[in-house]
Amino acid sequence: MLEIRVVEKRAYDLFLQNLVKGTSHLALGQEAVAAGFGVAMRRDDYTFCTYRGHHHTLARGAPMVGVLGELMGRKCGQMGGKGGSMHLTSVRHGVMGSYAIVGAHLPIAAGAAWSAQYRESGQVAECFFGDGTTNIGAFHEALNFAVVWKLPVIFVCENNLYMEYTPIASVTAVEHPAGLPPVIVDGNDADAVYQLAKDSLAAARAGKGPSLIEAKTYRHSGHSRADPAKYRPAGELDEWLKRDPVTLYRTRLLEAGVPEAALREIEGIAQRAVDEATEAAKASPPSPLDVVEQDVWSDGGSAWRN
Amino acid sequence: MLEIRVVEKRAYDLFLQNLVKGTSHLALGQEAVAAGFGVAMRRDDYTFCTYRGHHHTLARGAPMVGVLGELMGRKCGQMGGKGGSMHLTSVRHGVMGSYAIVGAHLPIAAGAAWSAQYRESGQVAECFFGDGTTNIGAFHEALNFAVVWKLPVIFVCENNLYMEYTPIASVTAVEHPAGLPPVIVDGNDADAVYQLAKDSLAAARAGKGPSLIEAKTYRHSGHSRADPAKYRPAGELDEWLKRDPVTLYRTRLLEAGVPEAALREIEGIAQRAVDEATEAAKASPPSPLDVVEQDVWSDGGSAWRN
Amino acid sequence: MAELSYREAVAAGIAQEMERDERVVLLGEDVAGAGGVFKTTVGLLERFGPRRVRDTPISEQAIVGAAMGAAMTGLIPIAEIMFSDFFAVCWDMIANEIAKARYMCAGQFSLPLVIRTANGSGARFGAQHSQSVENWAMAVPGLKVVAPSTPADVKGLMAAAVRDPDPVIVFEHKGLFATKGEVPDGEHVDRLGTARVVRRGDDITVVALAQMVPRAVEAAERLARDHGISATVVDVRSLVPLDTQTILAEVVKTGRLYTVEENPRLCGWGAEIASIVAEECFYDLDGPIIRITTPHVPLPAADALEDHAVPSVERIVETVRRTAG
Amino acid sequence: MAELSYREAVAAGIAQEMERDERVVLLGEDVAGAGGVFKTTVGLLERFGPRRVRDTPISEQAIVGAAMGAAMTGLIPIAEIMFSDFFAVCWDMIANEIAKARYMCAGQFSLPLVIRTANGSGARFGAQHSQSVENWAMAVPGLKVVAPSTPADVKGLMAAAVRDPDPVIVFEHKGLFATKGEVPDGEHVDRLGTARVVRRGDDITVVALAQMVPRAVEAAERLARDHGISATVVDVRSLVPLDTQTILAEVVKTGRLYTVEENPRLCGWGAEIASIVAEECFYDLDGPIIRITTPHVPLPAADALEDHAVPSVERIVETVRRTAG
Ligand SMILES: Cc1ncc(C[n+]2csc(CCOP(=O)(O)OP(=O)(O)O)c2C)c(N)n1
Ligand SMILES: Cc1ncc(C[n+]2csc(CCOP(=O)(O)OP(=O)(O)O)c2C)c(N)n1
Ligand SMILES: [Mg+2]
Ligand SMILES: [Mg+2]
Repeated sequence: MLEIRVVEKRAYDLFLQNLVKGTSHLALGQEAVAAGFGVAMRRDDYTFCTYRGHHHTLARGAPMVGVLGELMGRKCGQMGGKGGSMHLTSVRHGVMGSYAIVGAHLPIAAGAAWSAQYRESGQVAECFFGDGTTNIGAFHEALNFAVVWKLPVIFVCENNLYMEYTPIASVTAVEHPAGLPPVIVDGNDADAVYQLAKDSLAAARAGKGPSLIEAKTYRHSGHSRADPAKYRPAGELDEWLKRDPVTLYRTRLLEAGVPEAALREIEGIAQRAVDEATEAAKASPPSPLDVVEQDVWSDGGSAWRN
Repeated sequence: MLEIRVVEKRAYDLFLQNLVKGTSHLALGQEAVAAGFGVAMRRDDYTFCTYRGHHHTLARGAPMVGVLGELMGRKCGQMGGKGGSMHLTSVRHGVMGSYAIVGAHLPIAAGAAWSAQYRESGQVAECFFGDGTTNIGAFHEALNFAVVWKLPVIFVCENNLYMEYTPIASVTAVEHPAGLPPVIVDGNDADAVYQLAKDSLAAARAGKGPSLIEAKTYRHSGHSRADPAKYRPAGELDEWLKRDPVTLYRTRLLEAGVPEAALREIEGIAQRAVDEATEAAKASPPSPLDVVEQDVWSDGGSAWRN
Repeated sequence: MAELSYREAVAAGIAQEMERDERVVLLGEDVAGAGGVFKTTVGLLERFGPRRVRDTPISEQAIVGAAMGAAMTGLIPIAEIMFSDFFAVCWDMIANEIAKARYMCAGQFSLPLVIRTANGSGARFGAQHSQSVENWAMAVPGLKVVAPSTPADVKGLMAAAVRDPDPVIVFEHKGLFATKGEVPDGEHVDRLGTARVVRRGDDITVVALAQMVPRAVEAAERLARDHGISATVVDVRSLVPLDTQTILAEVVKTGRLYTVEENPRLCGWGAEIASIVAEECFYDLDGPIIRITTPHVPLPAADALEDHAVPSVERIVETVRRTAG
Repeated sequence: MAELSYREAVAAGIAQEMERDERVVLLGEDVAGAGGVFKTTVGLLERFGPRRVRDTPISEQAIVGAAMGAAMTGLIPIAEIMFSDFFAVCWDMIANEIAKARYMCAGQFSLPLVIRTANGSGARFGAQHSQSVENWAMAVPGLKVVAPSTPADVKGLMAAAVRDPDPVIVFEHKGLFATKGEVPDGEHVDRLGTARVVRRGDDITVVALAQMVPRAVEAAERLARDHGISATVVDVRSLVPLDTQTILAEVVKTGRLYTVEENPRLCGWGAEIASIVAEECFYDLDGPIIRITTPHVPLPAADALEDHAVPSVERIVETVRRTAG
C-alpha cells in the first residue's frame, strides 16, 4: 500500500517534470482497495482494472520500473510505451489489462471467470471499476451474465463519489443491479477490505458464483492530470484526508505495538525502491519506433496483405 | 382488441399465401396490452414499440390497410414498403416507430419524454418491449436516465416468457432494474391493463417521473413466422389459451349484460373491416422502385455528393 | 465429397474443430437448444453438451466480451452474433477491445477467438437486419475478416478461423444459407488471406465477395454469351489478410477492374481494393475502375425494393457492357 | 474579426445557435458544470441554464438515444460524445437508429440533431482515446459528417450542422483545440458539403482533413521551397455531403492526387475519394493515386510512437518527393 502511494506521488512529480506525456489517473487515497485485494488473491487469479489501475497493477506484484517506464514511454515500460498509463497489463502477474472505456472490462472479466470455471482451475477474476460505471450498459449485461452462469468473478466498485467531474449521486439511480445485491465495505480500511476479499474469493472458488462489492473511498487528487477538482465542496477533501488509508493503517500498526522505527524503515525501503525504479526508468531509452507496426497479430507483425 | 386479433390472423394467412415476404412477429395473445394502453393514452402521447408492434400500431388508430399493405410491400403500406413489418410507424397517430434491435427504443422513448417535459406539453411516451430486453445494456441505461431526469415515460415489459426460442428464466437475473421497481399486471386482462395505464399516465403527466410495468402475457404463435415454437413444454399453450385475452373480455362483456347479438355484430364489423383492408391492400400496386433512393434526407433524396 | 448446404457446412466446420480441440466452445443467443435461428448450429448441443455449447441472454456485449476474456485465458471461443447488424450494440467490444488488446499490451496475450454472424440481404428483413457490414470490420486494425461464398469455403475458412491465433470475424451470408455445394470429406481446413480466381477471362476483372460472387459469375457468363466480353472473376474470400497478389495479378492481365459490393457505397472494401489498384498498378490500367455497389442508402424491406437496391446480375451486366468499351 | 481558439469557437458556435433557437439543447457527460472535459462548452450552463445544458450519466446509448427521441418530437439536440472512440458503445444508436429511422418510416419525421465529439490523435491518450473514426460515420448511409480544421470552420460548420434538418456528426479534433484563428464577428454560418481550396499549385493535388490540413499545407510549403514541387491543397471539411466537384476539378488541373488521412489505412475516406477519382477522371490522371495514412494499426500511447504512426509533415514531403516524378 505504501509503495503504491509513493509510486503515485512519483508519477505526479514526473508529470510535473514533463516526463510523463499522456494522461494519467492516480489512485491516491484508494490504495487500500488494491492492497486488501492484492494480498488476498491467489497468484494465478486474474485482475481486470480501469485506466485508474496503477494501484491494482502494483498490488499484484508488477515491477515499479515497468509501470513508471510505461508512463514515460520508455523501452523498459510494461508494454514498451504502446499502452500507456491507461492500459497497464502484466499477464505474468495476473493483471489481464487496464481498460479505458468505461464498463468494457466487466464482460471481459466474466469471460475469464467462465474460462476458469470451464477449465476447473479454481481461479477467480477480480474486476475493479468506479461508481460512474454503474450507469453504462455493459455493467448491467456483465452482472446478469455472471449471475446466470454462476461465474467465479468479483465485481468491485470503488465508489469515490465522482465520475469525472460530476458527483455520481446526481446521475445515478442504480441500487440493485441485475439480481446482485452489493456488499459494502470501508475502502479506506485495508484490513476490512482484505477480510471481505478473502471471503468473497473463497465463495467464488467454492462455486457460489459472483459477488458485487462496493468499496467506499475517495481520490485525493483530480480525476486525471488535467483536473484541479474544483467541483468538490469545501472541506470534503479534508474530511477524507483524515481517513487516509495509509495513515489509518500506520496508526493501526503503531497501536498494535509495531515500533515507530520499524515503520520508518519500511517507509525508507519503499522510498528507495521507488527512487531506484524512477532512475532505472529514466535511464531506459525511449521505445524504438519499429514497435509501432508490431504485435497486432500473434506472429508479431501487423501485415494485412500479402 | 378484436380488430387486432383479426388483423394478426389475417397477416398469418397472407404469409401462408406468400403475399407477405419478409419476417413478421405476431402479437396473437398479447392484444390486451395494446388495447388497454391504446385506449388510455391521450391522442398526442407517443408510442414506441418493437418488431412485434402490429398491435400497438393498430391500437393507436393507424389504419389496417397501411399495416397490411406494409407487410405486403405495397404502395399503400404505412411506409410504402420501406420499413416492413418490423418498423411500423405512424407519426400521425403518435406511433413514433417500431424498432428491431432489442432495447434500442428505450433510450429513444426517454428522449421523446424529455422533449415533452422540456416543451411542457403534458405528453407521455409509452415504450413497449419484451422480457428478453431486460438483459441488454440499453434497457439499463434508459431506465436510469429516465429516473434521474424524472421523465414522463412508461416502460411496459410484455413478459411472454420467451426471448426468441429460449425461456427467459434461464438467462436472466434482472429483478430490480435501475431504481425502478416494476408494477405487475395481468397482461391478458384488458381492463386491468387499462386501469394501470390510466394511473401511470396520470402519474407521468403529473411530473412524478417514469414507471416500469410488467404485463404478464403469452404469445400464441411462434416468435416469428419461421418459428414452430417446439421449445414449449406440453400443455403450456393450452393453459394460456384458456386465458385468451379476447375470449376473457368477451365473457366479461356477456356477464356484464351485453347481449350476444351485439357482440356478434361487433365481430362482424371487425371481420369486414379487415376483409376490406385486405382487399384494398391487395389492390394497391407494389411500391415504385424509385423510393429506394428517397427519404434518406429531409429534402426527400439521398444525395451524398454534389 | 458430400453435398452440403451452406448452413450445414457452418455447423460441420464448427463440429470439426470442437471435435479436435476441447478448448473450442460456442456461445450465443439460441445457438444451443434451438440450433441457431438460421439453423447453422443444429446438432452441436446434442453432440458436445451444454458445457461447450451455451445459450446466452440477449446481451451482445457480454457475449463478445466473455469470448474475449475466455480467449485470453486459454479457451478458443466461437461467439455468434445473430445478425451482423447487431455488431453495432457490441462494437466497443469488437473494435476497441478485441481488436486492440494484443497491440496495447505489446503481445502479452493473444486472442484466439471467432465471431461469426449472419450478414447481408436477401431475406427481406429491412434496414436493421440485412446490412452488409464487412467493411466496418475491415476498417478496424486488429481484426481478421472472412466472408465465404460456398459451403466448402465456409467450412474450411471457419476451421481456419478457429485455428488462427488472432480474432477472426466470419461473415456468413443469409442469402447463401440455402445454397448447396460439394464439401471435401474428412478434415477440411482452408487458408485465411487467399482469394480464388473463379473464372478466367481476357477483357475485364471482376472482384466480388460472398453473395456477390455467384452473381458476378452469372453476369460473366452472360457477358461472354451476349456481349462478347470475357471476364475474370475473383472471389476475395478474405478481406483481412487481403490477397493483393492474386487480385493485382488478375487486374494487370485484363487492365480493367470492376468491384461488386453489397455494402453501401461509401468506404466499402471495393474502395480499398480500387485504391490499391490505382496506386500499385496504375500504369497497367486501360480504363476507369468501376465499383458496382448498393447505393448509399439503408436497405428497404419489400422484396422488389431490396432487389432493386442490391447489385443484381442485370446491373452488373449492364454496367460492364456500358463501360468496358 | 476576433481571434478565437478552436475550442472557444466550438462553444461560440453552440452559443450562437442556442441564442437563436430555444429548441436547441445540449447534453453529455460533464458538459454543464465542468464546461466539458476539453473545455469546449465553457460558459454555456451559465448562459443558458440547467434546463438547456445538461450533464448526463455515463450512458452513451442513453445520451444519443435521447437526442434521437427529442429530435423526432420537436427539439434540436446537440449530444456530446466525449471521445469519438466511444461511438463504439453507442454505435447502434448512431448507425442503426439515427441513420436509418427517417428512411425506414419513409420520411414521416426528420432528425435535426448534432452529435459532436473529440476525434483524433495528438494527446498521447493511447489506442482507445485517440482514434480518427470519421470513416466509420462516412460508411453509414443516413449520416452527414463534417470535420473542421480551423476555428472559423468549426464555428460555422457547427452552426450549419444545428440548422441542418438531418443528423450531422461533427468531428472536433483534439489536436486542434489549442490552435487559434480569426473567426468572423457576428452570426457566422457555413455550408455543409463544401470543400475549400487552401492553396493552389500546378503539379499535384493534396486532399486532407482536420489536423492533416495544416500538415498538408506545411508540407506543400516545403515541397515548393525545397523540391520545386507545387501543390494544391484541398481541405475536404465535409465528408457527407462530399464536395466532389471541387475535388475533381482540382485533381483534373494537376493530374495527380494524394490523400492525407489520420484514420487507419483500410477503407478510409481517402479510399473513397481515390476510388471516385479513379472512376471519374481516370483519363485526366498522370500517375498513381497515393494515400498517405496512419498504418493499419491501433495507436500507441507514447509520444514518439504516436508521432511516428500518424502522417507527419516529413512523411508527406517524403512521400510526394519520392513519387511525384
Ligand atoms: C464509455 C465511456 N464513456 C466516458 C468515458 C470518459 N470517462 C473516463 S473516466 C470517467 C469517469 C468514470 O467514473 P468512475 O466509474 O466513477 O471511475 P473513477 O474515475 O471515479 O475511478 C469518464 C466519464 C469513458 N472512458 N468511457
Ligand atoms: C440486440 C439484438 N439482439 C438480438 C436480437 C434478435 N432477437 C429479436 S427478437 C429477440 C427476442 C426478444 O425477446 P423479448 O424481448 O422477450 O421480446 P418478444 O419477442 O418475446 O416479444 C431476439 C433475441 C435483436 N433483434 N437485437
Ligand atoms: Mg468514481
Ligand atoms: Mg418475450
